[in-house]
Amino acid sequence: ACVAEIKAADLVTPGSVQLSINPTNPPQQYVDSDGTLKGLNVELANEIAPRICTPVTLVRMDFPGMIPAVKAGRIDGMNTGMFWNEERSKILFMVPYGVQSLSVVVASDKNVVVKSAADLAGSAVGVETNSYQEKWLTTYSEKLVAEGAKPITIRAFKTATDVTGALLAGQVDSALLIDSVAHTLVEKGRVRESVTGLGENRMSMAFRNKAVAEAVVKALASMQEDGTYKKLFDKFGLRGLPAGQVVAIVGPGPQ
Amino acid sequence: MKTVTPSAGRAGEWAVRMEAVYKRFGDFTALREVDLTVKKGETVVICGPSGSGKSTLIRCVNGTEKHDDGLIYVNGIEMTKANVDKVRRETGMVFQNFNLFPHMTILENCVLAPMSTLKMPRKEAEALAMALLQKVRVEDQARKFPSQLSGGQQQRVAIARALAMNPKVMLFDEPTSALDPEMVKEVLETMKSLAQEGMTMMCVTHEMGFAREVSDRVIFMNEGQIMEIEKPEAFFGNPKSERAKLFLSQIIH
Amino acid sequence: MKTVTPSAGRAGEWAVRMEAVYKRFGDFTALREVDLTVKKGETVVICGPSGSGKSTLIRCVNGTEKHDDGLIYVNGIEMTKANVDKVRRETGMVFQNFNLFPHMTILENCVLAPMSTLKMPRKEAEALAMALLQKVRVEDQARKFPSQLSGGQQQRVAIARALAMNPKVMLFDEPTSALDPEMVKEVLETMKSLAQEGMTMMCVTHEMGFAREVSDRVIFMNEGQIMEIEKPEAFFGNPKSERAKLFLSQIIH
Amino acid sequence: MHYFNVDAFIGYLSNWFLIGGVGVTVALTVAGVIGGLVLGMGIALLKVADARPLNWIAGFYIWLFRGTPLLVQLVVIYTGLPQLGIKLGAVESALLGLVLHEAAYLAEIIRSGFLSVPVGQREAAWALSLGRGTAFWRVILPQAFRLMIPPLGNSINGLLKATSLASVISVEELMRRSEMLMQEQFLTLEVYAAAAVYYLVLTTLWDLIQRPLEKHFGRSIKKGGR
Amino acid sequence: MHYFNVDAFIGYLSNWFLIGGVGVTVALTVAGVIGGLVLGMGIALLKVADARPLNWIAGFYIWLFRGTPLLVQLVVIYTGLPQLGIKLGAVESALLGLVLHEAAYLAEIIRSGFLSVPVGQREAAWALSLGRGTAFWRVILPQAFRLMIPPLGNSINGLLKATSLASVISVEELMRRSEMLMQEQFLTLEVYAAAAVYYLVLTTLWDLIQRPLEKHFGRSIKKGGR
Ligand SMILES: Nc1ncnc2c1ncn2[C@@H]1O[C@H](COP(=O)(O)OP(=O)(O)OP(=O)(O)O)[C@@H](O)[C@H]1O
Ligand SMILES: Nc1ncnc2c1ncn2[C@@H]1O[C@H](COP(=O)(O)OP(=O)(O)OP(=O)(O)O)[C@@H](O)[C@H]1O
Ligand SMILES: [Mg+2]
Ligand SMILES: [Mg+2]
Repeated sequence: ACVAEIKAADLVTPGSVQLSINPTNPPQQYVDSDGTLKGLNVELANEIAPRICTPVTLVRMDFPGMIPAVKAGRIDGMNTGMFWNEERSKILFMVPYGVQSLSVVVASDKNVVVKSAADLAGSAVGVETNSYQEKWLTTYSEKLVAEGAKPITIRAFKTATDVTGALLAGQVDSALLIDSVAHTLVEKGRVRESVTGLGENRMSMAFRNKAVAEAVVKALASMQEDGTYKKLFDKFGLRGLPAGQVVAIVGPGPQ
Repeated sequence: MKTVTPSAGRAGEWAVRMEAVYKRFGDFTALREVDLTVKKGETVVICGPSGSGKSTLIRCVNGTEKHDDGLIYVNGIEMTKANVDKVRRETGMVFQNFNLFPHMTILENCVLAPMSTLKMPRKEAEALAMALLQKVRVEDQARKFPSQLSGGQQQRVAIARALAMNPKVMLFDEPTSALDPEMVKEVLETMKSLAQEGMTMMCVTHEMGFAREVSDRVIFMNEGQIMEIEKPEAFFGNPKSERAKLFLSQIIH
Repeated sequence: MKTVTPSAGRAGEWAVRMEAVYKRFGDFTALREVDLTVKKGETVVICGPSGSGKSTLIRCVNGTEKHDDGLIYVNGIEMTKANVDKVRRETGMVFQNFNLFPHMTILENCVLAPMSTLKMPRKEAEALAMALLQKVRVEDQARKFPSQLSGGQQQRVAIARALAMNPKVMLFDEPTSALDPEMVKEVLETMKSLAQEGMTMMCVTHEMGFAREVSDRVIFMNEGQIMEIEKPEAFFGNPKSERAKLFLSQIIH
Repeated sequence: MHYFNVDAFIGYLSNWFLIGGVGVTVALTVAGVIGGLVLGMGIALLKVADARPLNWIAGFYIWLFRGTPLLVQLVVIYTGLPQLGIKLGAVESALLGLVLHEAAYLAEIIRSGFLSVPVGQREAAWALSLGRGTAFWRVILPQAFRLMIPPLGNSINGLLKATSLASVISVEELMRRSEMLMQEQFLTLEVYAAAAVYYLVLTTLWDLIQRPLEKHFGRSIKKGGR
Repeated sequence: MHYFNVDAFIGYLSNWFLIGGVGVTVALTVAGVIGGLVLGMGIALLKVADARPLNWIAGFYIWLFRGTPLLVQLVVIYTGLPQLGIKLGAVESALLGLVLHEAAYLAEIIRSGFLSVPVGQREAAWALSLGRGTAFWRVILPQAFRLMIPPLGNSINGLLKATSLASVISVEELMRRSEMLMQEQFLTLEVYAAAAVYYLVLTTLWDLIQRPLEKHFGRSIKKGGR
């Protein structure tokens, strides 16, 4: 029989691991037209649950509420495809489990030419607000300026959809999107991909309790071993950790 | 400040007694050393220039304004903080602007207080209200709203509404001065018949015809003080103070 | 409908002429076949029961209400859609509730129209206003706001404000009925002196003393019609219609 | 380029996930208004009470809850209160936040409604020996309510849209669900247009309530003139 | 776990990036109110005009712009209008959206202000041969304005927070900048608390304007009584 390793005291609500998810980011997490959760992170959670012998509940919420909710002990962690970074890893136990990079896309009916990231100098680029890509673009623009190029005009929108809307309306010249989102859009014929593979970074889950994080790490590792891990990433056209790299908590976690 | 306690023997005859009453608004003294006794069944008319304290006096009698000094008795009950509800029950008040409740029908206006305060059953309250509306001759308007009545009709409803609480003393504050001239008469007739039935009434009014015909005494006020208390013949025929002479010359064109 | 054109010879004497004037509100006929001539310098008093059309009549003269049928001339100018501004300039109006502009001082109230409509320079307008305020004896209130004045003072300001436009005909709609009794007299005095200076005046009022003393003719209206036009002695001494008799008996208590 | 996809728009108009969101929006709004009216009434009464300290308390409440964003209030209730041992679920937190916020606005509306009832009405109630409660519920409130209806309409229209902020604490109403649905097909304008239609239907429903309310409470008031 | 970091909170209170956001919020609000007042005045005038078709147009405008979310209006202006060849920048779109939206609410406030001026005032202006313009600007409006101030206060407080929706089309005001700062240290509550303080300061500033305005426009009105 299945014996749960996670003790009741380690959970916010005994009996279930509650992870927040912001389903506005296909194919990682989104809803279909019935409102049912779909995407890689959803299926990962479904796989993890039996392996830790504890049900996983996905709590759908908007991003700004998530970190306070974890800190306040309203939920056990976040499973919303958040990028790893230093600061976050000091506040939460971060578990990187996949790799994403960024792509520049342009409207398919416009003749905008972007051959490399440096071509973005002096143009208007749309990104999602408060996102890794926004931060990356800001830093990159500063770098361009330091090299004597024109700065990038960064326009940040609430969701990837809003970014796309602005792109299609001609309000920005190009958009910087997570590559999986970019691929989805390209498939739908709305945009052309111009540059890809920028700013590679690791998607992570995040937890408030170390025991929970460790249990999830173990579950992910066993998925890596039995091939479920690769199968899921392939299904959604996303990239897992490089072969041979085992899932682990990265960073010090909260003190 | 005098504090005369009414002697038990005569108190039974007094409906309203004021002893050295003062009322101040901030620095301003609206009533100054007012002494007044109204006997049961008596009708007194209060007149005087604007701002002389007529409304303030009458409002002190039912506690709408709290007097600052002196003593007020209504039917032997002293007006104190603890007694104010009791005293209110002894009095009924009719205002210049009628102050009917505009969102209720005439009948609802008249049954509200008996039902909610006296806990009278609706049927009984409605029968009483209809009887009183008949008495003031507006019974056929019972289902209408105040705004559908003429001013004179509204004021008569206000009188009926006050009577429904069976007050011992009726207070009137310029009950006819907001009325069209033609409507004044019907309200004065109603008040006259009330007086004739023995109701104790205190009436602020400039209707000198009414004062002459109906009142037992006329009180003339000026600057917060009672200047004259006279039988109407004496007051109109031969006012004592210069101020009263001037006043009478101005209001009788 | 009659369409009598005034004969040139006599038209010069007429300040206001109404010929077979009708006014309807929906189905209701507020004025019915009204014929009336007011001579220059004449003072007429209009009285009658509430709802008889007195206000409507006077409001038709300056175009506040548009009459439906018949002809109205003011100082020889026919009241038509095109002429309504011209006619308005010939008339001044004083209302029951004064209708002073509450957010302006007395002086501002009086200079607004001369300055904005007649393009009078401020200095001149102020001098004129002060002269008129002096005439109605409220010049010392010029810097105050209307709410700081007594009702009688406010009504006199309203008269001065209307006079500032130098009207040929003054219209009054119950100018004293919202006033405290003591204040009625001062307003009537002001109106009286205007009449004596030769101003043409049409006056809705129930002040029978004023009608008797000042007016040249009394007009009695009932249900939208003019029932009687008489010299005051004749009207008060011996009203012809039953309705007028009833009316007089009711307003003179 | 074919920009607005009419078929997709019509599809969204009959999408049950969105319609469920409409239900949440309506429920939050109705609860917010009713709770806000009750609490706002209390605060308005404190604000006009005869005791200075009570006035100050009410003034402070209005200043604080009207002056800070609903979003912040929601986050604090959902994640700050548990630090004090008060742990409310997402829906309860959303309701509490909406009620506290709305009450501050409604208190001002109610107060100006009270002030518009002539003092003569209070004096008449007093002179008739009506109890305080009867005077308030039967005499003052029905008259004040008549004048409160139009600003209440403004406020309800605002609240209908403000409920969308509850998505930050995981309550999914109409707007949030619209934004989620967009990700599937990236049909921004079509989804927003459908959401706008739903909101318009709700607004129109309110208008249909407001009109008879105005009529009912104004039935005894003379037309025209002043 | 150390939940509220007071030092960080104080740091955010003097953060120039946030203060810059306050500037944007204030600018959007002021522009929205002024533009909304001008346009709302026009719409209110149409709504009370003597011609039925004009009333309908105004009624439709209010229904549409009050009934749909500002968010949707902003997105449509920013990404929908370019399809019709009208391409406005983010700031211009935000301003246009805020003005159009606010005008619908303010029109209702202005209209009820107009209706509260006694007809006698209009008649007096007429009888004095005042021109239409003079009557409106010198007689009606100053009196209507007095009664419009409190609901205007409610509306401005709402707008102050509603400007945050402009972030959907990439305008960076106070709320958006707060959320950007959160990404650095994840001190959500501390940043929100600082933002709340800024909003409270702005609200208080408005109160400081509102009070003398009420006093000025009420200076000629008798105290107490009715
Ligand atoms: N609530 C109040 N606060 C301050 N002063 C008041 C108040 N009520 C009345 N006064 C003042 O007290 C004085 C007397 O007022 P009161 O209303 O009794 O006069 P009145 O004789 O009834 O006059 P009127 O004939 O105008 O009704 C007036 O000068 C008035 O301004
Ligand atoms: N705008 C209006 N719409 C409909 N009916 C009106 C209007 N104005 C006046 N009336 C009606 O026309 C009739 C005459 O009104 P008017 O105001 O001229 O009477 P009045 O003689 O001045 O009465 P009062 O003495 O009460 O002032 C009344 O029955 C009144 O109800
Ligand atoms: Mg009085
Ligand atoms: Mg009249």
